[in-house]
Amino acid sequence: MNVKTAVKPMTRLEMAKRLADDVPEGWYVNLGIGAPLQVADYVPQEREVVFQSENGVLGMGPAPPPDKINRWLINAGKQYITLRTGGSYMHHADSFALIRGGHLDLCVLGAFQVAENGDIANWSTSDNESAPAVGGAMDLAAGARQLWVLMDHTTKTGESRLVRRCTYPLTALGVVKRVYTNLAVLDVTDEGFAVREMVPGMTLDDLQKVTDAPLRMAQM
Amino acid sequence: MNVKTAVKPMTRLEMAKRLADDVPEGWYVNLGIGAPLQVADYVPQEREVVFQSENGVLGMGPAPPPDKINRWLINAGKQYITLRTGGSYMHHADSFALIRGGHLDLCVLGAFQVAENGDIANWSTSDNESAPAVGGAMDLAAGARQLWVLMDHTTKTGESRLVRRCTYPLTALGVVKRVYTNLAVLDVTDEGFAVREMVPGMTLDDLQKVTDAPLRMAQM
Amino acid sequence: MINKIVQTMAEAMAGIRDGAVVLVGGFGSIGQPNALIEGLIEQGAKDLTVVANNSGVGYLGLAKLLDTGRVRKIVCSFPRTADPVVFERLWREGKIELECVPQGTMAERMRAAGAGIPAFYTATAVGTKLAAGKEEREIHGRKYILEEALHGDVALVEAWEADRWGNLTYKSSARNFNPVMAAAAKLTIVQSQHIAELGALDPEKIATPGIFVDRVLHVPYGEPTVT
Amino acid sequence: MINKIVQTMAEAMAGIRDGAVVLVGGFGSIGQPNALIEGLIEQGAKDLTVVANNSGVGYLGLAKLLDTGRVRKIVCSFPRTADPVVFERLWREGKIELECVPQGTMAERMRAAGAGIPAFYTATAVGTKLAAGKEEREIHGRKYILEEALHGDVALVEAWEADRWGNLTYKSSARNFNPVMAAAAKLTIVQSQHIAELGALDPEKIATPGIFVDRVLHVPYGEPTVT
Repeated sequence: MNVKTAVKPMTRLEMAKRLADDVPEGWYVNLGIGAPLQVADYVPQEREVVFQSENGVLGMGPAPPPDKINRWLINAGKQYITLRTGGSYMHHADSFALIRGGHLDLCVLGAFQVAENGDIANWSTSDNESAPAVGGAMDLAAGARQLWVLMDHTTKTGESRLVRRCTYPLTALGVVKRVYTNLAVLDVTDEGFAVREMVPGMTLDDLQKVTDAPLRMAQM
Repeated sequence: MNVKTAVKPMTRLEMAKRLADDVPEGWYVNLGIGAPLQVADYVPQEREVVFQSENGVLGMGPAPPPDKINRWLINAGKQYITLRTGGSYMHHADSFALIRGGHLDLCVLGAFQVAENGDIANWSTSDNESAPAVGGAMDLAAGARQLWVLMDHTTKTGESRLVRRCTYPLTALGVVKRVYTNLAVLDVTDEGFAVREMVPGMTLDDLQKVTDAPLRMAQM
Repeated sequence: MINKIVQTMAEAMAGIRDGAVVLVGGFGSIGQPNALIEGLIEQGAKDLTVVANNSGVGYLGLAKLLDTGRVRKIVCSFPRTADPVVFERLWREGKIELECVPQGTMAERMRAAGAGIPAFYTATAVGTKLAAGKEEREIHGRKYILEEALHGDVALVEAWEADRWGNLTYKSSARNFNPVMAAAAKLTIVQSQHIAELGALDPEKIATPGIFVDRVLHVPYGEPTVT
Repeated sequence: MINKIVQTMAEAMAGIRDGAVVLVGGFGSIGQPNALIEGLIEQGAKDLTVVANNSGVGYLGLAKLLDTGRVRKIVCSFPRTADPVVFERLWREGKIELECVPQGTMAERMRAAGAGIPAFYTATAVGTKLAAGKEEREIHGRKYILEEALHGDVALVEAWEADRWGNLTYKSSARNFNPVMAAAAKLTIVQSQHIAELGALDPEKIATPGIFVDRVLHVPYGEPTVT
């Protein structure tokens, strides 16, 4: 990464915690499989946020202790979970009706790329790989009231994931509202990416150097 | 009625009983409000037929005794009913999904007119009456696997209700499979009405005299 | 703490605007949220569009709302119930617009609104006068018409039990349009016969999850009467 | 007396034809009717199209069925689960056709099949390569694509409790695709962990009413394992 050494990128868990801080009480939230699922661990129980798992669980709670597993209760990542007090079950068509009908306040997904026009590419890195597998990503991206993306700012080889236009196959068009990376928090606005905050010691110029799309500071 | 006096038309209850005899065990059946609802009274309890009421009741049972009324349990005719053992409740969209998705073996409706091509007119007698009110008739007529009609053979003024083409506003096109009147039981075939049976003493010629549409005997 | 339970009718009705599309649960009087309808009359919003299966009986509930003259249009499948005196008068006088919709199409249009489906094809009403002006299309050899989603600004819902998250159960056939409407409106207001502790409702039995509910008012109304 | 309970796997599988479209419940292995899949392998129908959310894990269940070479095509949202060895091999060798469908679109297409809706519009997948060849239409200013109903000849369903009318309940997240598929197929076959007396299931809690079910086989399979 071409960032000066004084700057310390956030870890995955720090990123999840940073995003969790912005989720207000009372929101209904779907967390994509992988890193986004960890956001739930950083929302304190007393701040009631209702997490949905698209396989028909509304009110997903944390993993059970090993001796208290309900083997019929998993999340979309196929991990054992619990049902929080007040939670409920529904079938897949009802579950996705909820997602597609705009009832989720927020969905958090990982991504390969986010474009400055809000496009997201998160399900396929090429057109010639192994069999295509989209899961619920397109439904979530198109259906939630707002979509936040949690991802590293660059690829392992240093290429920017915040781009002018996505080069990977698209998941949905113009839907991303905010991006939480290991270097910054950015809004997607009508004028492109607007930086809300950066990790300590980082300047806008530094951030621009590792970002393909043009950046500006957000009007807060 | 222009039928010779030796012929005794069936009463409403006799018609309901006649139709009930043709409903086999295991069928899922919706009975339209009015006369069709009486069909249920003539299906013996030991012949298990599952009656649906489109307001979300599958497994409708008979009226309760006055001291055992559940005031939240009515049928589509807004009469108190019971739930039969094995019955269940659902909401209106699920109830009509069941109807519209072709899951009912049979729907029985009353009608003003049935045409020899299977068209049915049962919801409105003119285009200039009081406010139009269709209820679930169009959903039932278009959605059930088969539609039987229970109605008098003629109007009070002697006009045939079995017609070449309906003159009243249509409920659905080409859907009626059988008609039970106070004079006869008729199939609707690709070649028009075919008489399955007539009340005792009635001849095909007699029946034709009170029927607008051409009749022939059914090949049984 | 999420707490959707409100203490007063005024809180329940806050923010309903003139011109709103109001979905009203119930099939006849069963499952019809009469207290909330009274509250809406009190609240005073006008120029309303009401979506309900029936158009009110006598001078109570929905009929009383119509009688205020604040309903511009009603969308329903069966405006003729036992005694639709108020509706019939307004309709004959040309003071209310009626959109007569097949009952299943009405339910499905609201289900579509809740499910993010802007339009769907259906065989119901094909070839009838209720298909007038609608797009017809043949799909795999059968004719269908296109129907659009029916969204509400507000839904008034009657439930049997509710908890502070807004999870609802219904009683017997009083379920009817209520769960469908709860999911189809921007603002869903519930009157509930009982209030349950969070966690007291069986998660397998909740018919409307709280995500579709904004406000719950405890209205122990006793037994309904069929009208 | 209506009695949908069958005593043998052979009765349960009777009449499944070559070329059938088979809907298979479950999300991963939870709610997946493994005994019925084994029964289908035994029964021998071939040239099948399988609709399921995933494409099987290791060499068990769905993967074992694929491994017989009797599945011509699979319709699913996520063929890549933990260990999709069989599917990946068949796919790379061009021996199986894959229709990759967004999970919600897949569920909604089957719901449409059960509800008599031949086609509907959705915002999901608009502008993506999964919209290739689909009709696009702007409705009230937003773009949608047209999706068709997805019907099954057969549905294989796993339930928690069943009675002789075919009423079903499910356990926790094992509900998933099962009720949707039960309503979308011509012939719905259920394996149930428990058999209940008629009337023992709460009428407010039945998740699949018997009208959607043809045959029930009692399979007390114990606890599933996540795969």
